Amino acid sequence: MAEKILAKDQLDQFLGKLAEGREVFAPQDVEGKVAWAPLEAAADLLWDFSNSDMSPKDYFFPQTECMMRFVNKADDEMGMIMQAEPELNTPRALINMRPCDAKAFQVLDLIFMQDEMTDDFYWRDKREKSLLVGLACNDPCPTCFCTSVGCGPHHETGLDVLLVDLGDKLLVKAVSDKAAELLAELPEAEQADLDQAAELKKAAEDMVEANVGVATDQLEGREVMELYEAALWPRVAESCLNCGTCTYCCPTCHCFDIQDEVQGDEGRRVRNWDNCMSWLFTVHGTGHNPRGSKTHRVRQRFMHKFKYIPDKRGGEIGCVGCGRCVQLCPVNIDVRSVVNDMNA
Amino acid sequence: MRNTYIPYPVRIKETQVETEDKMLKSFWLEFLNADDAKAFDYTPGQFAELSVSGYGEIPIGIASSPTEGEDLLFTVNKVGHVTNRLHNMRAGDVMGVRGPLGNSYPLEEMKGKNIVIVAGGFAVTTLRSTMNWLLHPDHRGDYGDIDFVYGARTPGMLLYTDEWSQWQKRDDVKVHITVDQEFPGWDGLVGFGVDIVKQIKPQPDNAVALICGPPIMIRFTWPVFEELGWTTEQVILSLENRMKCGIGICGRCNVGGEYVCKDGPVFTKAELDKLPAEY
Amino acid sequence: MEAIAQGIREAAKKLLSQGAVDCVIGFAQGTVPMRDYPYFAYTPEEADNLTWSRFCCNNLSNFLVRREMGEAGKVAIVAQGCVSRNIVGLIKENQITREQVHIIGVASPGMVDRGKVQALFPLKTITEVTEDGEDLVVKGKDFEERVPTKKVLRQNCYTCVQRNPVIVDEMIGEESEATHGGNIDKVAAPWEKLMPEERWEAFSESIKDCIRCYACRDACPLCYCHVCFVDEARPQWCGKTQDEADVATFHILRAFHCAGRCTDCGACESACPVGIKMRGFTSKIEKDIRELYGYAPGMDLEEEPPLSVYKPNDPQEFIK
Amino acid sequence: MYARRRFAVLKNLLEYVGIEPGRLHFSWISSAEATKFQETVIEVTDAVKALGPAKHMIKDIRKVA
Repeated sequence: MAEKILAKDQLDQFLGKLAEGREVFAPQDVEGKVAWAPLEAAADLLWDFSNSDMSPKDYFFPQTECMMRFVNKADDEMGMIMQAEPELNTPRALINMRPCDAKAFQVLDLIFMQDEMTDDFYWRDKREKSLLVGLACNDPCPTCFCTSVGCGPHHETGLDVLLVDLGDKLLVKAVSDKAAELLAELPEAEQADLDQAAELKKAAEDMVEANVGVATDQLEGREVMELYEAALWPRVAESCLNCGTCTYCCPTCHCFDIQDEVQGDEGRRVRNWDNCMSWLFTVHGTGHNPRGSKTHRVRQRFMHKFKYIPDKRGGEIGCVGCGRCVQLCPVNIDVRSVVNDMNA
Repeated sequence: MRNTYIPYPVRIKETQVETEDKMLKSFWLEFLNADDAKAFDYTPGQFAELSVSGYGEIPIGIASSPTEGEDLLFTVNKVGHVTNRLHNMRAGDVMGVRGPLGNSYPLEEMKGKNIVIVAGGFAVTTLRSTMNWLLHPDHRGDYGDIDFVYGARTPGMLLYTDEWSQWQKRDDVKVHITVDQEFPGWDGLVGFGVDIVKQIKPQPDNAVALICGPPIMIRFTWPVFEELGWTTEQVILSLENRMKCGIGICGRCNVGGEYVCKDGPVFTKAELDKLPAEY
Repeated sequence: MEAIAQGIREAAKKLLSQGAVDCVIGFAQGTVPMRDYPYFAYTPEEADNLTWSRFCCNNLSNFLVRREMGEAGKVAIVAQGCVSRNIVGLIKENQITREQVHIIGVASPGMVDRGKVQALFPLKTITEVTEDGEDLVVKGKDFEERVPTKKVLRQNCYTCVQRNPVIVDEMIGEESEATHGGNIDKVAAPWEKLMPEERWEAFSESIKDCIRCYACRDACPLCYCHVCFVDEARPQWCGKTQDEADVATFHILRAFHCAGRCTDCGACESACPVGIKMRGFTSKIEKDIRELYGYAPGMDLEEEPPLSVYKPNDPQEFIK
Repeated sequence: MYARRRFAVLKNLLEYVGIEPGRLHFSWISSAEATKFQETVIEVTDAVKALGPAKHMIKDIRKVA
């Protein structure tokens, strides 16, 4: 489908259509922070922002998610049988998602939906019922390094629609056919619009390229054990606090814990985000811990993203270059320097 | 699409305390729904998540063999929150099973080969399954000589006594049961499993070894095989790591890029040698 | 500031080249604005990377108990008032010995609250912040502004009562005024003036963005327990969900575990990725400890910790 | 006596964050003081009943997580 044009003053109508049968969410200014929230009006949409502080993965993989329930009564044995939580009622639209975050969902699809047995019901349900409308980055931050990990400021992977901000109007590009109906009545873009978008794309890519990036070209060829035993890890781990900040703000981190909770007659099985930085994450019932040191745990996160996932998932890197961990790490462990050291 | 996090409901048919310290208890489980029993199509070496509502799930190797019918056997060591509760459950109670999970022993590739099985302690569970499979009349002819070496600390700590006693009576399998020290009333072999392997000197030609036991046993057993000329491709091990999802997503059983729950738990020693020893 | 940094580098080089210590724990310049990071110098050459600024927001004494490399050896550590008070605390709690640490003392200039600086430039990307005298020069893609540093310090730094180290092996630069002039008792326990219902609202509002990454705990030199109560599995004291009750349990209990030990160093707030101000509730505990038992943590090596002793006349009107 | 100090701090903290006064009680009762134990239990349960159901720190797992 050819690119379309959506004037910003027509946005309320467009959002009205988008909201038919859907809940609409977007990054907004929430008490000075950029956070994803339900969208009330087009006026609440942000156009000049870098990205949301936290990744939108919570919409597909909530930090706490009830998976199933049961009746907790000793005399009701059939009640003890687990029943799945209902599926998502109302489909969703996530608008103004940055391309790096959308790319992250495509990476996570490879992990959550692998085959018949490994097909995460909860993830798939929300993924299939969500429409992702992206907003290309025209002004990337100094911590962005998407172009060095197979993504980019105008990247389309994982999105259904990509918007490019052309000032008072948006260039609208259908990426999947999921939104065809929504876009059908929009006017087609002029060549000048396409040229402007192409210039913006080039400029944004150049900006990211000028930032510090990561080099990963040597990683595929190296044996796991060579990277694992590299000298850099104890030094990287030294200042690490082993907190979960990097993993929880990360759009591709996806580790979780499953627990049962009971309260009177009610019982549920619930999953919560967990992270490989935690000592508790891997410790066995016997007390033995396969990743017993801080060094083990820090190494796991980088190896997982830059060696294990690519080796296992056809070269796909487990990082999209959003830079959140670089900005938020309390001790400034910079993924870019770590990976460049791995690759050196 | 099936929600693979939901356990199949099962009923505990029979339980049996297996060891003198009462820490190991076996559970025979029957499916409440016939369709679930059919869907639970497993191969020796696989495991399942046993689910006790309100307590959680634990990954346990399947000790029964599909050749024994639809009921499942699990032998559970009492170490944590879920297993403590499970030990207090009785025949007739309803619980859940989720699986089958993980890969299995390479029974196809093992066809036509001699097989050496070395089991230590309660790691014998999935090897019981394997033995039942191999010795079944439909399968026995597919495999060469079978040596089964099984050691425990004391006679009272040996699992599945009734079964291996039957195997001992057969002439198509050599069964070597050993305990760590002399014991009053024990007239069988004495010594560690590795000592028995030294004595029987299994030959590497056209052979495969399945070794399951505590890490220390594996560490001492491999050099004996190496000495006898075995390669790391011929030695097959089964790992245990902490798990939650059981289907290769949640991340805690990662060993290098491999998920013990999905890509394992069965690996050749050659495969493990290329991975960090995070198990 | 640069003179102090130079002094630290020289002291570190001397210690390392003499073999007096295995490692010097200080700060190096970070890769993002206003985030200098804990740095471990093992050689005189590495000591060149050490720096000192108003962006040194981690409490380095934390690493005396969290390090994995060369744990046995003697280390030098750069310490201002609060950090030295935590070193005293760690010695008193038998986590380290005085002989294991060589303290390179500095007076605290007061550290910058990144959140406050960002709040002055809503939604803008700050690309560089440098110190220039009493100002910060804040640069973005399309702006450059001067901000008086004293307007954007961390709240705890305004009310600091001990800017100079309490124990020291060598001092770099001059001692400063003992305090920053603020009065902690005027700002501590800000919700005391509220009604009970409003208090819960204030508390609950303050922790609503928590993602339970535990950076506050992990950045804290008091939180050295091998297994934190929140990680205990048997019994599990605290639920793992994002339910307010679980999140509140974590914050209340962690704060309580720090009672009589917290030096108000502000490392928890600086580490928090979502900007939670834990001092809203931790300051209440420290205020009580001061008022009820006349104790300020980490001020000297001899005084008994307040919750490990008692006096016959301790307040007890709540006991029936 | 150590508990007295710790309890004082905890009680103040809980009330400070908005848990109603009266939910937390502390008494010294020796094993020989059965009557005092009984009276105290009655007093505490009455006091808590009078306050009604707790409003805070209550997790409801029926809520959609």
